[in-house]
Amino acid sequence: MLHTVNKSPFQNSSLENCLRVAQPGDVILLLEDGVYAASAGTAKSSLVEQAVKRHTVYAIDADLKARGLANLIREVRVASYGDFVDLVEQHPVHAWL
Amino acid sequence: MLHTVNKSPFQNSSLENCLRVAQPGDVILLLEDGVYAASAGTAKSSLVEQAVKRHTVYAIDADLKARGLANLIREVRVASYGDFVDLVEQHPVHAWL
Amino acid sequence: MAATGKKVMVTVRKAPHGSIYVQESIEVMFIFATYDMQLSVVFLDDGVLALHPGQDTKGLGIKGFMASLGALVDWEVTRVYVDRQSLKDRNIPEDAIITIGRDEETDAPIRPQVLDSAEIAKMMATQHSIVSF
Amino acid sequence: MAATGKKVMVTVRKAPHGSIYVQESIEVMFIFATYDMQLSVVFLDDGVLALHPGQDTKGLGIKGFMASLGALVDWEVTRVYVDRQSLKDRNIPEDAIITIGRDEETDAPIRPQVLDSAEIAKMMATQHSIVSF
Amino acid sequence: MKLSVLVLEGPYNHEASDSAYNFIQAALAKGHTIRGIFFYDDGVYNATRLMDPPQDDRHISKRWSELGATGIDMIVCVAAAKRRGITNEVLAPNIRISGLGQLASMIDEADRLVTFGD
Amino acid sequence: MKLSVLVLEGPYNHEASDSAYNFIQAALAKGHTIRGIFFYDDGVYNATRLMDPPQDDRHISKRWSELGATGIDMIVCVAAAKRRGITNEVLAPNIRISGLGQLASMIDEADRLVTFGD
Repeated sequence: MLHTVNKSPFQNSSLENCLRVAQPGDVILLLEDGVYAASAGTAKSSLVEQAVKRHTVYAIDADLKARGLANLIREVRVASYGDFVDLVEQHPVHAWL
Repeated sequence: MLHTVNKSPFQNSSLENCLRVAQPGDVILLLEDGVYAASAGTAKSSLVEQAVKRHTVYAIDADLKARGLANLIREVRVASYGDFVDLVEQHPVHAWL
Repeated sequence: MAATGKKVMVTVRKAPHGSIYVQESIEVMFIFATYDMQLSVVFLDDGVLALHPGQDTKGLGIKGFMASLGALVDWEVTRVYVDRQSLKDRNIPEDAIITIGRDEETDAPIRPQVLDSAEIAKMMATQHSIVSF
Repeated sequence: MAATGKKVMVTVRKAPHGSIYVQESIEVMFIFATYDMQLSVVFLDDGVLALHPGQDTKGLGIKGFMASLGALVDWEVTRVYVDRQSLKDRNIPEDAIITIGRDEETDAPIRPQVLDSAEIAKMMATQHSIVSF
Repeated sequence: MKLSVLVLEGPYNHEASDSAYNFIQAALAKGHTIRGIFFYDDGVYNATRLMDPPQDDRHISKRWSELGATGIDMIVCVAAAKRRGITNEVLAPNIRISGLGQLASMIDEADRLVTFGD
Repeated sequence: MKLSVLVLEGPYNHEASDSAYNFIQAALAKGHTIRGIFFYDDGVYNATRLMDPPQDDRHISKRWSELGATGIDMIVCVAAAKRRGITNEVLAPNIRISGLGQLASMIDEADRLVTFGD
């Protein structure tokens, strides 16, 4: 199962909502404002720091660059839109809008 | 100072953001999905239960009724749109969108 | 109609009335129910607030969609689920949520079925597609 | 231009790029600066993310507004503030936020002034009007 | 009191437009004056005459046009409108397209500005 | 793989429309097929030919029209469009207005549906 999250973790609880339901082994893809959750050392970093223990967590490269995010939580994998397509091919997908 | 909050406290941190900045004596008006914060016994009731110690908290009647909310935190005052107008007349206003 | 087609789920996660998503998700349910698919609907997070009893949107000057939700079963939208924890967080008793129809034989009221999040996750993983609001 | 008119504040609370609010708030700042008002701008909550260094929106296929933010002072938008706690929560060092212009005499870079929330609240209370995004 | 109102979201999708309308009606009922209503961001979508909601629903641009007919200044931001396809071709009656400077004037000439958005 | 894409937000205001476009381009580059793109909720605003963004900005409805010209089925939901004033009068080329049943077909005839929204 692939879960996409596109909301800032500081303003919106979508990522928490997603993590409550996602099962071990499910893949999480952060995109749009969702990529702020991949940032290290923030008040919300613990969400992804915990998530990577049960999930593979990706963040869209173009969204990270647009927001100037370079200091990421180590286990987060940077993904292109092409990688996003591959993930969709491999998993059924739910968007946590 | 009048602060308006229109987001669900379960999904969005606008009310918390507002309460962090609002000064004692400031007035909080809940409208639209913001009125869910006025509901008693929820996982987010403590926000308004704490807020009423420092602020007068209003919730728009039509928004409460639309959402079926009748079991409110006791200190919350129910306001008509006319009351909203009166509050705007008495205070400068900031909308926490 | 016996649904034999693909498994399609509609998830509703937004609160009602502050935005139109719940209403337009119901329009999707009604249409999808007439197609050959195995449709299921899940209310979770703020979406469960759509099931809150006693909603009356008259004072907002809008029609609302309570009548539509109450007729889901009539429209063959029968696999309707709601997340237990989301109800609990919002202090909505499980037996207070609105009815979505009546049993054809016993006339007993039908409510969305309350599930734990693990059960919802399991259902999600078996879908062909999920439309989310 | 010596601002003598009413006190008007623009608050920016939304994250950049996921939505257009930051960009359209900057358009408001630029126009308001040409009118007779005492304009101030406050970045707080997710709005401070607009001041994050190193933003490059090329990969999204959108122009972005970094050039505009960097020219705020040139456009006479000079009272620009940012909330200390919001920066801290997002791990943005105060001396890393983007510059919004240069001092005319010393050529020193100018950054938004970091304030505590109580100072922001005090400023808010003295405004004639606040436009919020 | 003299009020100006800023609407930042489109019709139907968010309640902002309804809240603004209900607030304005209450202000008028109390004898206050509306200096102007300004539509910005997705708020510009409030101004299309082409909207055609179900018969039993409110017609949001007609409501705004009716307010405009009473002499209230109703303005859509030209820059926000251009990128979203709101042009004079589709503009509802008694609403005009103009610049953000008009919002500055609405603020300057009112006692309060109230913002409705998402 | 055969993909369908659902867009729930309007152009410029939210990134959803850009994310969907970038995702679709990547899928096409990898040789996948796009069965259809469906615009619902505020997503219907993507389809107005009247949008006129600044010259140095992307023109979102033109981009969609160009995709439509390659034969991809581009559909705007009629009910969502009607209440928001998106009619044939303003529709961009190679996009058509139809019912939610078309979304059901797009799902049925694709291997995956991907949703972009707010």
